Amino acid sequence: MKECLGMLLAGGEGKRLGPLTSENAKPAVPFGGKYRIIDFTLSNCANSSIPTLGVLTQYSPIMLNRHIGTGKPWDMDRRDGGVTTLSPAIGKHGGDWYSGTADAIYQNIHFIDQYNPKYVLVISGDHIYQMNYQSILRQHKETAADATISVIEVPWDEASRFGILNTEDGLRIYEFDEKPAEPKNNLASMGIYMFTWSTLRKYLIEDAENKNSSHDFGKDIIPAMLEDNKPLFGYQFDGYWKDVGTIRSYWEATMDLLDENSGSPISVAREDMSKQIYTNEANLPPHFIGTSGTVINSLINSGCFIYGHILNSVIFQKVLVKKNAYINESILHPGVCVGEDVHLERVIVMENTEIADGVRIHALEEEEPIVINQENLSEYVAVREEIV
Amino acid sequence: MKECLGMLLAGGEGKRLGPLTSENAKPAVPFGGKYRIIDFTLSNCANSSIPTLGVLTQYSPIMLNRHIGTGKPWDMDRRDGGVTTLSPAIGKHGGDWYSGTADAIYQNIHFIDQYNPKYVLVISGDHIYQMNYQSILRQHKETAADATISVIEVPWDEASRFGILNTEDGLRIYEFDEKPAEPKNNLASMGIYMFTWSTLRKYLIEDAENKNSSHDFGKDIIPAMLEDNKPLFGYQFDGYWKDVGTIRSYWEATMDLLDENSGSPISVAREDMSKQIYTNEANLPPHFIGTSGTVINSLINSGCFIYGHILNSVIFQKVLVKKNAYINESILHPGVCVGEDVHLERVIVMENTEIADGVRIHALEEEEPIVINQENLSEYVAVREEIV
Amino acid sequence: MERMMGLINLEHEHHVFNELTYFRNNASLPFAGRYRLIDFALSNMTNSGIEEVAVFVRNKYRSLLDHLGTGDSWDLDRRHGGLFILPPDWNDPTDRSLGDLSFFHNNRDYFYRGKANHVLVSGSQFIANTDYKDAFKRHLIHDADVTVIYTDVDTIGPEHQAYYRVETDQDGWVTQMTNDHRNPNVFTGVYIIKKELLLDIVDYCIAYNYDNLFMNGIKERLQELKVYSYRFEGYHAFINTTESYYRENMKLLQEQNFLRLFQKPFIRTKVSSNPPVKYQAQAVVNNSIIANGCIINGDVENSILFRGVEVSEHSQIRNSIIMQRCKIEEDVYLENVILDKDVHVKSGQRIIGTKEKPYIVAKRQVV
Amino acid sequence: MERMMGLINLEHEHHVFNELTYFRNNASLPFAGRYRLIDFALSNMTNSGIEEVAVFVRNKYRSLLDHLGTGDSWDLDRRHGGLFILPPDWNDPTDRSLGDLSFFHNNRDYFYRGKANHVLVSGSQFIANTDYKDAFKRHLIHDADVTVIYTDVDTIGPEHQAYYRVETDQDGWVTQMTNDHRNPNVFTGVYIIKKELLLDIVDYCIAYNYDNLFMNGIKERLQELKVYSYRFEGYHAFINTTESYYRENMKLLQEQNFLRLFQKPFIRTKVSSNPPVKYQAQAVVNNSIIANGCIINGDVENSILFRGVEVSEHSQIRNSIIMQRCKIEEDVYLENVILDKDVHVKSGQRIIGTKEKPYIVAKRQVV
Repeated sequence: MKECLGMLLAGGEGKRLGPLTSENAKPAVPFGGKYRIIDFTLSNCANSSIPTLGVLTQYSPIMLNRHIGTGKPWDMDRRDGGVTTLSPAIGKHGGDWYSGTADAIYQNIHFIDQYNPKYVLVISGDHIYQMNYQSILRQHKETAADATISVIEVPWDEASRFGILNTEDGLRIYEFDEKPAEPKNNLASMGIYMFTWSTLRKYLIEDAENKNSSHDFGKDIIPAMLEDNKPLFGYQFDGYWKDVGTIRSYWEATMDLLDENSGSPISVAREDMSKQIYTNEANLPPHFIGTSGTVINSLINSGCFIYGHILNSVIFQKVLVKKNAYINESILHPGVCVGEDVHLERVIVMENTEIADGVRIHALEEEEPIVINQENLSEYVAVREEIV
Repeated sequence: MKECLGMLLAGGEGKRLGPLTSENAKPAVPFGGKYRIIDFTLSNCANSSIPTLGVLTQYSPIMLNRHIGTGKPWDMDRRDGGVTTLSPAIGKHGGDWYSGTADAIYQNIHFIDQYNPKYVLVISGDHIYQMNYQSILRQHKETAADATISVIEVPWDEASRFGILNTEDGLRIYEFDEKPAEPKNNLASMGIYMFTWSTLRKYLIEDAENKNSSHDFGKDIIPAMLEDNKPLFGYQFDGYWKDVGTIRSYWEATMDLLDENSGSPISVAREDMSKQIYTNEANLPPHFIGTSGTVINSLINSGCFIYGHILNSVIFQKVLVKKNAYINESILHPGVCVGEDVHLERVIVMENTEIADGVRIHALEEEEPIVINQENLSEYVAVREEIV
Repeated sequence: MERMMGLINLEHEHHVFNELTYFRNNASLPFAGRYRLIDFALSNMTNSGIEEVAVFVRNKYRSLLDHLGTGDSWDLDRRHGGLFILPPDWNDPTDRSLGDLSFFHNNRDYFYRGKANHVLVSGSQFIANTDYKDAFKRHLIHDADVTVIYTDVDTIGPEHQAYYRVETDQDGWVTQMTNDHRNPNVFTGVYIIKKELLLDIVDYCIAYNYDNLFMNGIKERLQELKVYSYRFEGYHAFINTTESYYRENMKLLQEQNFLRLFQKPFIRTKVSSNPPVKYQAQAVVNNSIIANGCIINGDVENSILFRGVEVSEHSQIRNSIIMQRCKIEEDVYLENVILDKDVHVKSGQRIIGTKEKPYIVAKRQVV
Repeated sequence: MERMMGLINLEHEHHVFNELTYFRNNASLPFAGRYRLIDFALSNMTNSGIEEVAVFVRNKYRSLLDHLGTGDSWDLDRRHGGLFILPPDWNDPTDRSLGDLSFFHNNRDYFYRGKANHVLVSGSQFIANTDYKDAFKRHLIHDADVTVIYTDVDTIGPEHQAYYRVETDQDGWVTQMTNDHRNPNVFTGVYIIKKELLLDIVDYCIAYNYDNLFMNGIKERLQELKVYSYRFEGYHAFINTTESYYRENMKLLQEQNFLRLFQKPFIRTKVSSNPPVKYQAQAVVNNSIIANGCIINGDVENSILFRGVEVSEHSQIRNSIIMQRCKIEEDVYLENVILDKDVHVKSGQRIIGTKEKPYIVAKRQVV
């Protein structure tokens, strides 16, 4: 028996991330100079002693599966438990793709039951934050809740963009308001749920039989529980939390890493051994800064060769930046090669893209940062030449 | 780059195994007192230094996934490569279930390509045999074949039950005859294929576009290659090989294990370190034979307590056989509990079944062995009482 | 979160095993058909939720290294925590520490590195199948400095002599630890201690030139420390002489003892790929413990056969312990015998020892 | 199938590292920003397809044990094969073996156990990034008893003195191994040998009371054995003195050298969870090798920074090697300095060594 089992929803397609997710599941998108988005949640599980975890995949999972591998970087290559990737499968009654977050868990009831857990933690793999899930579990047990939902205060004027939890004293939830036009509260759901498994199991089965349901936790399961007056509580989180669901927010969250006062995970991990971030790391040599290279206010990973100028940027492993190149407020994914005299500003360059000498690409301050890969590179280069 | 990658088809439903596969994929059915059917193929891969293996699952894969785990028992928990279970996934063009053996490989072309192998070994996880796949690879390279198919001589009068390969001198294949009414040859395909990946890749893509194809290696891919006059060769195997696709053949293959002259894998493994069989072993205490127990010509695994009489039987782990019970020519799966004075003959008892004191179940010599589980047990007990 | 780390301290363990420990440490002595003594201490730790275990060992540790491997059989092949075998390898010329203090002093890093704030210390000779979760809970509730685990033995044997007896007040606080032969409350060698305190005691012992952390640092300072007691109830054995080794193996042939020792949680040991036992046509096996990989065609009674033993036809084995991969040819008679690993007994041999002093054949002999 | 097993033999390695090896074996000396010397020999073996490696080590092996762990960073955490660190632990009173023969003699089991029929033997002081697949192929084609790997050095330095020079006939068979200072064909300490022959040579050396397997068993018997030569071409270093250690580190700051050493296949080392390097607003870094986990706000030139080093503002580091987790406060000036792990340099310090004799600060000092 495991006290608490984790279920990580990593099936999202992440359409708003554009080219970043055209061949790759959102949780597998590179983030933070060294990591993939899902590493932050996986590391939270490792740091919270949640050693048994199901990762639900369905969209382009090859990269994700390879990244997770046996789970070793997170010490989840366990004999009993550890990490298991769960794709949809054919059972006795034929096969079904996951049709919603609740359905994804429903289809894996057998998986969960074999560990006979008392509590199930449902999280998703597409946010950047550091949380010790033992804290939410502790509150969940203390309040004898059936569900505990992690919430964060958002600015009032943004509240209508979120799922808002309306609570009584003691954070007991009486209403879940999905993107309310006139929010009564500014506590937004972070999509992190701690459930008492026996209760959740019952609601999942009922929900699966309901043909009108969209099989979603926020839209169906939580409202059904509230209707039955079950004890549901909010768990207030006040650390750094960032959705990276759009190109702009992805870029902003990256820039946060360069600001030591933002409270973003990398600075925290340096100071606090219990908040390390683990990833499936390539075993690369340290990076090399040549005589012509300069680097200011930036993060650079191993395996790079830097001969140009890097400012306010995040550089992943195995990047080559040649002489007189000038990179500002940009993100270079693994294996990118930047030619001589290239200028990039507010640009995200995807894995293994080679940028020829002299190319200049700028996104303006008010524009969305530009995402470049080998395929669309020629469009931007052409644009530049026209301007010239 | 990997020279040779293995793809193990473990998606079969195994309908002819009746209750044995009602909740379990055929490759995960227990076999040989300690193993599951797939262990024999996995161990072949381990013993043949094929360290990178994709296991294609789709039907009830939970038990199979848990059994394979990180791949540690087969030393396949590698950083680069190792074993990966592959379930169908949603890609850019929406999701598809595997519709045939060739389709299953086709859908995983990306997985294979990432290792850039020169050769791909395609095997299935539902036969009992020991083969060093390096031998078939060596022949494949020597003959510069595009495909090499392992064949075994079968009795002429049974040949029409098999896929028969008609060959010229030097085992070059000119025709594949699926269950021929009048066989020209007695070389049956064992369903073990070594392909040159660049060739197979091309045929898989063509086959996938062919709406009339059943997407099967034997029915579509091999005939298409033969039509183009590609060099295809048979690889002659003369060891022990047994299909365990029906209850009768499953039972017979088990009884073979008790015959030291049958050449069946367990006797071979005892003598030959390079033919060990590995499994995901529970760490159980040795078994205990009580003062009232007798055991003759049988296999007994660890964790058992034997107080009754065992003859010509195979007993899996954690079985309890009480006093005066009499078990002959039977197979007791893990966790079975046999009451006092029970008589079983030619019976297969499924996992964790508890048989009450005094129950007697016999299958006659000419009958198919009876498969018992907790659900159908009452039928047989009722039958017995009616007879009484 | 309150957590324990584990320490198996083999220093200061008294044992008289003669032939059986010429080439191996006492902790790697084979037991009960497929185990080594250390498996019990180690499994009890992992079953208590401990994720990092150190082993202090001075010599003959090669078979131990081999047995423990990467720690994967105990799920201790971890990137954080895991298993640390710490033989002596000290190069500080200013180091003045003695006895087991040398191990503690030279391995401070191990204690600092982990997240745990309590240490569960154990030897290898107290055999039981348990976890120490309840003991740890009481240790925390009572805010004890140290909690010593003791057990109440029915008959005091020579194997208990080396262990202190525990005297407590009515609330369970330890008042004295003695050698009183009439006191059946025998200390098991297992105790839980606050990590910070442990390191303080190390400094204290080194400062005063002491050489035994438990004796000098805890037992002799019971008045200064808050030492609580926890009574272990359940099947157990103390094994530190050949006589107790043989007797405790034989005791397991009484079914209820075997059941009590091997009920869940299971003791883990190194896994192997041995096939199930093959009983052949002439096998007659009675009241015995048989490990995988054996092939039996003879007559085995009241005996323990380790992995991969072969017994040929017309051979009889009585009240004996036959270790891994021994080969018994035809027409052999063995009674009250211990065969160490890889012994080959030739056809027609007859060996009979006594119950009190079984006949021992050393590793790899051909007899 | 013809296969190799690996052996890293640290016995008989000559080295003069002084402070740097007080607490660690020479094989665990940090190198090139994140490696230890042994990583090169070990990675070259696994890159050659070797799945089992033994390490013969006599003392100060604690940091080595720690660095190698379960072997998982080299994919050597295997149930079959894997990594075996074999410190001396011998208890056979009849054993008369000397020098490295003691290791060979007492670890015969290791050689018998594996499937390989050839052994690749290496020390830790020859640094290169290569695999020995081609050497092995030629070893097999020529059916050599032994194949010694040598390299042609440009300038003979003191670090090459300890290695034999190889003389061959025109077909590549070794005719002599000498100490001839003018011969630039330096033996790398790496050789491939038939396993059965190796074990024969062990017996021969023990019978004649020899204490050095290679010297007595191979080099002195070139006429009796078929010893082939294989010339290694590529970037390499021999490191066995503080001077060569410093010089070879500094050489890597020439980009083409760094590239030649670290092109594929990659050398593997223990992985850590250090985040990428943070360059702050006042960072000025020039021609340097910087490992993950560093935070830099000062001026670094021609230097190598290991993992987790902090350099504060207005500090300057020139031609220096700064090992793991050193902390450099503000206004520090370091030139031609080697700081061992965990050194803390206080604000305002100024330390200057020479290129020939860099100033070394031992582990954990505060200066």
